[in-house]
Amino acid sequence: MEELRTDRRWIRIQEAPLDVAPASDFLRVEEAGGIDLFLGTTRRWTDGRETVQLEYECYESMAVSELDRLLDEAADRWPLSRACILHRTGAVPLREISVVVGVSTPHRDAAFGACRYLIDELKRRVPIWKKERFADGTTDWVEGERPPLTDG
Amino acid sequence: MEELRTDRRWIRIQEAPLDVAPASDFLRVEEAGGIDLFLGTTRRWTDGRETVQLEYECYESMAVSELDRLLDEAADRWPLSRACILHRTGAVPLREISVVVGVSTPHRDAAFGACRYLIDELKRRVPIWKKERFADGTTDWVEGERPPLTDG
Amino acid sequence: MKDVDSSPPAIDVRLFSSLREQVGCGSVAVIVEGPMTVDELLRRLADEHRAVQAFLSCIRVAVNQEYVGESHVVGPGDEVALITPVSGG
Amino acid sequence: MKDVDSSPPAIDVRLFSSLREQVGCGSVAVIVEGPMTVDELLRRLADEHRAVQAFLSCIRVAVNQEYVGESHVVGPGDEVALITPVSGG
Repeated sequence: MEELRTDRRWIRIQEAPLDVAPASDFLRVEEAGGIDLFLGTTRRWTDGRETVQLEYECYESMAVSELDRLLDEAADRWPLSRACILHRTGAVPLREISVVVGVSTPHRDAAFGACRYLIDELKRRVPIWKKERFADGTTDWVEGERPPLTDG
Repeated sequence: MEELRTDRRWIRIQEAPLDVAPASDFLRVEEAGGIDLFLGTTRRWTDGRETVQLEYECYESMAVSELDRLLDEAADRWPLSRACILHRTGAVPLREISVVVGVSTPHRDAAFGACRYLIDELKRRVPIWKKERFADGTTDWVEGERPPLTDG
Repeated sequence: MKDVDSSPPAIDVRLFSSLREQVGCGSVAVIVEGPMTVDELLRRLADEHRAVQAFLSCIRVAVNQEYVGESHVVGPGDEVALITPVSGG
Repeated sequence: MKDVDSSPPAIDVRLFSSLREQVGCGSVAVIVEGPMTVDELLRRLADEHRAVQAFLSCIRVAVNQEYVGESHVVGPGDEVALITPVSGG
């Protein structure tokens, strides 16, 4: 488990099952009128193959730092009241939640924009990897986009 | 209270406080990999004026029918696994939830697209009105967009 | 010979929010001789109620829980509602 | 006269997911004489490990929990990690 929590942001990597209620409670503040929450869940079928569970590996210390940088970037672009990103590691069975990304903002435009930005960038940059375990017994490490090396 | 619930969609108008967990539980199904949830909450400050609560009035039977038509339209445009729209009526204090719009889809693009469409159209078409009650004792019925009369 | 009702045929028109408060009632009855268009119904209501007149440019009409156009025909038994600009969410 | 350490200076490089499985270890040590660029470090690792070679075109390098460019200079004490294409979410 690795966590970073301030008044306005909450980042957490955990093995335990994720629930949406604590995220919603964290995000609901007087200055916000809109909250967008994205949940990633384990899907059974992908291109005709049957998945039995996903298994997540995480470089936890860096993941928290990178998520914190992502939230800095989002806060520069949108007026975030609060934001949270919670990610589960280890095995995530069908229907269960692997990630919760949530933001609250005064108006809904910003909430949708920031939430979408955060989950898209998380999938591009944050050092977390998923392995699909299929019903036929095989497994596959899923590879995301391959961005070019850029000077830091 | 007015409700319409099928295997795949859940529409509900209620006076009782709204919670995000039942929506999330309804939306999490094996065929979905992404869930987008929008929550509307009562905001304290709007253009320098202090709100103490919002009060919602609803033409309930029509609201449910219109929401059902909205979900038909969304289902035509996006591959919805499940969708729910829950709206509270009566007084909604600061920080509390007035509306929950949620969709689950195989991939996240559709979840974000459909959820945004549903809340935007809800605010345009569904017969629900909010009155702002301000700290100075005054009240205001909020008027949304004024669309032109169109045939049928 | 025709049947004679004890009361003339009427359409109950439901009102909400600001319009309900200004008219002072959640519904108003409009006596009708026969079928009429939504446009005609609105003009009748606007003649009788200043509040309806004031909202006329932005009212949408719903018949039996669905928005209809100005030329839609209504009669007794229909559930009619005047929908001022909505603000749910 | 210089101090003589019992072991030569080395950088521990952390590996994850597919690369970790293929190399068979969560980290590998690279013995260094002095500071070197990330580019040089990657070439050294690719020479020693076929799996690193195979991923070379798509590995990003993180130093002290942050992505760095090829010309970034690393030395003993830095926390270095090879990040193959990520797939969280």
